[in-house]
Amino acid sequence: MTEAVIKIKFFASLREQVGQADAEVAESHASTVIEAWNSATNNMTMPENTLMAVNMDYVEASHAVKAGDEVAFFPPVTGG
Amino acid sequence: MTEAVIKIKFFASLREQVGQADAEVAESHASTVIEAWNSATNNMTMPENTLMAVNMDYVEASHAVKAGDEVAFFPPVTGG
Amino acid sequence: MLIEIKDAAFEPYQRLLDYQVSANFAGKYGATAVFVGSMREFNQGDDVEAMELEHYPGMTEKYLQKISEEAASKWDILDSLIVHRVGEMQPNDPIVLVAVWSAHRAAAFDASRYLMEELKSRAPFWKKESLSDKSRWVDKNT
Amino acid sequence: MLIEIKDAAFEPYQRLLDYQVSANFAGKYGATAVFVGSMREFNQGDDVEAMELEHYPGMTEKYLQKISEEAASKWDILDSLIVHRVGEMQPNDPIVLVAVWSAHRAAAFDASRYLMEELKSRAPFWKKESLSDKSRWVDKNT
Repeated sequence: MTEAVIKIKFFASLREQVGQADAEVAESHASTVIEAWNSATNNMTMPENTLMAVNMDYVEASHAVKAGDEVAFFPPVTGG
Repeated sequence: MTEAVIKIKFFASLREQVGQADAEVAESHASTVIEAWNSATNNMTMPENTLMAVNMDYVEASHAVKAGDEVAFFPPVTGG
Repeated sequence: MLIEIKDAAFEPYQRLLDYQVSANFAGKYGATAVFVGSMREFNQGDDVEAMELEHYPGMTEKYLQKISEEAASKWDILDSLIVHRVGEMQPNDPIVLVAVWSAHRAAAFDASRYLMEELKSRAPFWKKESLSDKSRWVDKNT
Repeated sequence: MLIEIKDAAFEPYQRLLDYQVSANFAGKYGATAVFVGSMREFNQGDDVEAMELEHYPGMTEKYLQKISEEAASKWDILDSLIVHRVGEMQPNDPIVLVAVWSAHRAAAFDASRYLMEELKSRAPFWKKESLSDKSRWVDKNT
């Protein structure tokens, strides 16, 4: 069932450190953002200052996630 | 002797009120900016907020003037 | 209010001229405040030969729209434009254009600076610099 | 650092493009802050059909130079440009262009705003508006 997964994205230096740009986590493996990170990265330590977004809004690590959500992890932004 | 006069300039609304753009005042008739105004305008009352410059630098009404100086009177500036 | 993400070089002042024609607000504004950020050929003491700008498609547009709406609610402005480059770029290339139009200057000055500060802290863009011997991610905004 | 007084219409963004080519500082600046003041077709509730901008030749240039030097001493900027229109103008005509180039954005933002505020309070320019039935001097800056 494709609906039962959480989509994960990594950007920039974090994408390189994690070694993947995209991942999927079963809903049963993660009920919060930090649990989604742990599942997608095989419990890699999250770098300090990592930013997190759910469905393209900034959130905290304790934010709830559910199937169908897009969860993104990235380093501090440096545009402009 | 052209060297013995103070050159006077009026700008914008003040030029229209005074009725002249340029004037000359004999050095013997004015030792300060306000005396130059009084001599050039035949003792017209100076409008509030009038700005004064001697040789293109802002000054106060009590500033000294001498022959060869260019003394300017104008209303608040409105450029930009 | 317009947001554009460009994956090729753009000329900010030409873009402004074109935008002003299309926006059809001639005579309505007395103030235009513009900021252009461009790529320097040096950073942190090193020569930079090229740069790659990565972004998060979708979230980028969402946040640029969000900060544009915030600026429009905070200040009395007529319009705003944000153009941001992504992809491979060379020294001197424009990276970002922010422009704000208003009747009087204070709103345009305040809003344009707000847009830039918020863009720098919240819009998901990341710079990777190519030096002569290596590449590196820029790790914080200055 | 350049000061220009123009007695005919000018296009500020084209002037910026030309200036940047002549200034030969490509790749040295990361920030350009620009302000353009232009003539609105209304003021104080009235339609304005035309405007005359008088100035004090000599003192104008002296004060624009003075405030440009003050900005360069207060902030770490690479260059600045001020262009100001005088004479007869029509609604939507650009009146003033201020541009500041710097390595980082704070100096460009601060210096460009300083130049505009000082220009508005110290540079000897005066506006006279033509309405449909009369003309009037603008009596204070907003």
